[in-house]
Amino acid sequence: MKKLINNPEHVVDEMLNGIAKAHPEYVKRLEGFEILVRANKADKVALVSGGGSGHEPSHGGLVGTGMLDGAVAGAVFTSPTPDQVFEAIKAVDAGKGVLLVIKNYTGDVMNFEMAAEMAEAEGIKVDKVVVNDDVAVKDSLWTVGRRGVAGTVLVHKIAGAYAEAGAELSEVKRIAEKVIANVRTMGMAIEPCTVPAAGKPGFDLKDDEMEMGIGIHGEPGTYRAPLKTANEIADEMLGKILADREFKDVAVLVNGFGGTPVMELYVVNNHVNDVLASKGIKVYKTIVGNYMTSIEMQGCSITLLELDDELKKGLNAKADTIAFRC
Amino acid sequence: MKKLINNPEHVVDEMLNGIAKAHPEYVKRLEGFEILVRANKADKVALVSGGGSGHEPSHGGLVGTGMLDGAVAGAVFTSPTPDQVFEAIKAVDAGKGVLLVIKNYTGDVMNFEMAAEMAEAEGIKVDKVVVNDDVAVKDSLWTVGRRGVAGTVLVHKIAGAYAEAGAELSEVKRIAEKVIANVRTMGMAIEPCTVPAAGKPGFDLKDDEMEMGIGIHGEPGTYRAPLKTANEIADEMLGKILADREFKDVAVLVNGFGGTPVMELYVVNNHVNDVLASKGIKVYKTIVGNYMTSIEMQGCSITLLELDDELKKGLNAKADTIAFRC
Amino acid sequence: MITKATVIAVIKDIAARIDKDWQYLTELDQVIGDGDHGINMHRGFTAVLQKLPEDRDIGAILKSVGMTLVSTVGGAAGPLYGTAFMKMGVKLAGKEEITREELLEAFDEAVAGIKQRGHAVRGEKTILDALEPALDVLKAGGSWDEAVKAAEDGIEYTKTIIATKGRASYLGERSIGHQDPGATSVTLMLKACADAAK
Amino acid sequence: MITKATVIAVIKDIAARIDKDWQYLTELDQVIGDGDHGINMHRGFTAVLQKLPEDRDIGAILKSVGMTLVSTVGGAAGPLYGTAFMKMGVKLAGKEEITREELLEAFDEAVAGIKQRGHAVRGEKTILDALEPALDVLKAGGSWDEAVKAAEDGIEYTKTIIATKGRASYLGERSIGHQDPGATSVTLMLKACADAAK
Ligand SMILES: Nc1ncnc2c1ncn2[C@@H]1O[C@H](COP(=O)(O)OP(=O)(O)O)[C@@H](O)[C@H]1O
Ligand SMILES: Nc1ncnc2c1ncn2[C@@H]1O[C@H](COP(=O)(O)OP(=O)(O)O)[C@@H](O)[C@H]1O
Ligand SMILES: [Mg+2]
Ligand SMILES: [Mg+2]
Ligand SMILES: [Mg+2]
Ligand SMILES: [Mg+2]
Repeated sequence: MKKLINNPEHVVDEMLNGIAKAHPEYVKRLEGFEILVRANKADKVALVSGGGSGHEPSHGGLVGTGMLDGAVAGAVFTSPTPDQVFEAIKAVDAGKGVLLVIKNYTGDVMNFEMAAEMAEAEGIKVDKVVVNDDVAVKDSLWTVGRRGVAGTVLVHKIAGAYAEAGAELSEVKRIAEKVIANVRTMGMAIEPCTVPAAGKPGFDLKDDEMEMGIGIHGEPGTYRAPLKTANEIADEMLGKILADREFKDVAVLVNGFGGTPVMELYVVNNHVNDVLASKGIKVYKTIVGNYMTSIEMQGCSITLLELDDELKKGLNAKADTIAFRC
Repeated sequence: MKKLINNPEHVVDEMLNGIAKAHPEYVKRLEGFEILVRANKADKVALVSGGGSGHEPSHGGLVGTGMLDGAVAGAVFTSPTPDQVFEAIKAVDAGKGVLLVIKNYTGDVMNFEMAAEMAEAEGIKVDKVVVNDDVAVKDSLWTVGRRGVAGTVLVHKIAGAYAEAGAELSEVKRIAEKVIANVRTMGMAIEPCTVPAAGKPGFDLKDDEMEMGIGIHGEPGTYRAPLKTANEIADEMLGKILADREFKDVAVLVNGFGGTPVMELYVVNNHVNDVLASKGIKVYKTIVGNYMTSIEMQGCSITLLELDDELKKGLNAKADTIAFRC
Repeated sequence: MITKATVIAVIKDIAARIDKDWQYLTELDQVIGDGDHGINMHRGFTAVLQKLPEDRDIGAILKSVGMTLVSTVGGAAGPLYGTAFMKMGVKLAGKEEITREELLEAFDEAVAGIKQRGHAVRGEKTILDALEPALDVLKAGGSWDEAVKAAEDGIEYTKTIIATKGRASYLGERSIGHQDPGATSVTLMLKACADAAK
Repeated sequence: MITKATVIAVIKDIAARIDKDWQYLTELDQVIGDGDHGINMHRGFTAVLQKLPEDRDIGAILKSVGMTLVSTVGGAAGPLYGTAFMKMGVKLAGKEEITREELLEAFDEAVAGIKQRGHAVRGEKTILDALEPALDVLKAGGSWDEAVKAAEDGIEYTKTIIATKGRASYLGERSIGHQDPGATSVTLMLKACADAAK
């Protein structure tokens, strides 16, 4: 394991301090907690998200005008505990209620739910949405359902825009759920990542192999296959996404997993754009970059979000955060 | 070599198309050339930069309001040819002159100079600045001098702001040269990168080694040392920078080389901020992220820019590009 | 009767066993999960030891263990084990010593808490596949050693099934052949009980 | 007299030699540069072959080679070799055949062009350390084989010195012990001349 760190046990703490020191105009750290909140509390419905660390810039980098109000950072790839989430809820609540944006993992759902129970017990209005955009995982009544992955960033963006504009909690929740209903993602990796405390990669790949249907926690994907060209890989990922539902007018997010050079993300987008054009799917907006990462994993995910006027309005609204500005 | 690409020979072409397709509101590709220019030509002094590819988002991602007007992309890590640079100059010139921002490498300087000669022959007003911020390399009358590395991004930002505000060519050049005089960078890597066409890394490091004084072209650094903690590494890099000139009131850029997770960049910044505070150096602004990369190299550079009111004004001015917005 | 001293000794023994085996648990989780189960449990039980209110009653001690686990473990295991210990604590509130029957009733509460929190049933490749069979043996009058044997059989059983809850469920058929980390950690806890019963 | 056919043959031979050795040149550049010298030269001479105006005079041919190199090689080598060939082309404008003296005068122009463009002198671990000694031999009346020998000695000499120009200069003392890629590629060109002279 080669990393620019001091001690695996201090990574999250030092990182959060590093973020807060770099961007005091955007965020501050809640003393004693693994939580970043807006530097200036906003008088509106608040959005809280978070999860294990290792997905930077998610979620702390997305705290700010038009997106999140608070981000809770668990240990690397481990969902944060209820008391932490509870603190975040208390810190950002302006009396107008708090929406929790949870990625669909057993641990995240349980911990955030327990926090919601604690907050409700104190009279704070809390509601939640669970993002489950990952088409790699089969959805069924009998399983935990799809994972929440890069599409979560678009939930933050669009629901955050409406919260910023003054929508009330039920309305912000409705918008968030519409994004969730319309967003699909598929990911893959060519190199794994290493959780600092574990010291070795979550899986091993040969030089000519890739892992398809990868999640964002360094875990193995849904299948392994021989490494192909970027275009073939994009075809395969888009195939899964387009088989899942109809798309006509979309936002595209080509998301890198942290170790993928920007060069390669754009090589992928070049083909994604061509394929969508050839299928008559209109690309309304494209976002390319490292937004929902897995530490230094190399690979990418493709996200499509079917848009309507309401979602377009949210997508276009001003956002001013550390890692997402428009 | 594991990469998300189709063919090493097509990487630059496909990447440029991928950028242009993703962000038509920001840039367009000059038909038949490896050049990205603003989607809407601006009536002002124009800034052109570029160099070998592999430094993404530099320089194409920095084309837009308040920064560059044109970016010329050579083959990976190979400076572009004079005819390409010449085309970019012609495309962006609005009759008010063009400033070339060149990173100090023999190849870049020669190719951009030849292009300037070609443009002058056609009556276009052209001037140039050469960025040489890398303190890893000893400056001397008898050598080619310091390399231009991540500090270049700050030259684009600040000189670009003044050009956007309507300053004339000589004034934009003066500002750019002031930034160059005040900016210093030092870099290091824990993992090398691989030029697609070369197929293997530019150097090899053992599991317990790091390369200090690294450039941004995958070449070896100025010395190799045992891998240390992030804090010790930051101390060593800051030591070199602070020994080079006095700093009082600075902008900090903690720049990742493409494969470095955001997490680690902030761990580094955490300590950089502490060290500067302990030395009484005021941090006016901090920028953390992958701005001047070396494909998938893992490592980072630290840049300090000593500020005065004029430079602060340029730093704070609005910038709206693909990869840098404020 | 089971004394408070025994309960405290078992909790300390669980912590010691996790301290010894956390890397193994993490390795199991790397294969079909995200490789943090041992790390999380280790962080949790290290905190449990630090915060153990040894002067209070059995119920208060178990509740404290549960709350510490909830607030330090994170992931799926934190709320699940945390809920289990808290439910036992509520059931055994005020007791300085307990009967075997009271213990088994508390275990029943623990299992119910895990099921309620995790919406899982037996056969989904989770903690429950080791815990429930062990509890069944005890309730039928079996010995602690027999209960541990049932839990170990449960671990073996988890190798044969597809996970439908927790992170391993994302692997689908690829989860077959690998044992469940949570079933393994709960068996380790049962072993501590069995040893104390000797 | 050196005919146009010979000049064309030499250019094609240079391209063939680079096609054969580009990986080697790149490996040399990986050690003390950025690992693209062979790739760049290969791209350049592949284009040279495609655009060679074989029906024009020697000067025009050489000028075309230079311009193609400038517009396809990039890096340091592109402007340097490009300038060298362009200067030779200007000097030999209009010629259908040339004398040895004319060739050497053209070479003098090439060296001057490289020096002017690159601000380098002998002893800085560049192309010049192989090219200038070879030219000196030829000007003193030596044979082509002797000139190649001088260039090869120049390559050996580059191993002993610190680079002060080009990318290798960033390495400081670490550049010692390694031969210069540019000195190597120019020697390869001189060998093509020597073979043609046989
Ligand atoms: N819904 C559930 N009900 C019961 N046990 C579960 C459930 N989901 C997961 N588990 C258990 O949790 C274990 C994983 O715990 P851990 O690795 O700490 O959490 P995470 O999966 O969040 O990383 C699994 O091995 C499984 O036994
Ligand atoms: N100023 C200079 N004068 C003469 N030759 C030079 C100069 N700078 C570099 N070179 C030559 O160029 C070679 C490197 O060429 P190349 O790798 O194509 O360019 P780059 O260094 O831009 O990657 C060096 O080996 C050296 O011989
Ligand atoms: Mg986990
Ligand atoms: Mg080069
Ligand atoms: Mg786990
Ligand atoms: Mg080179």
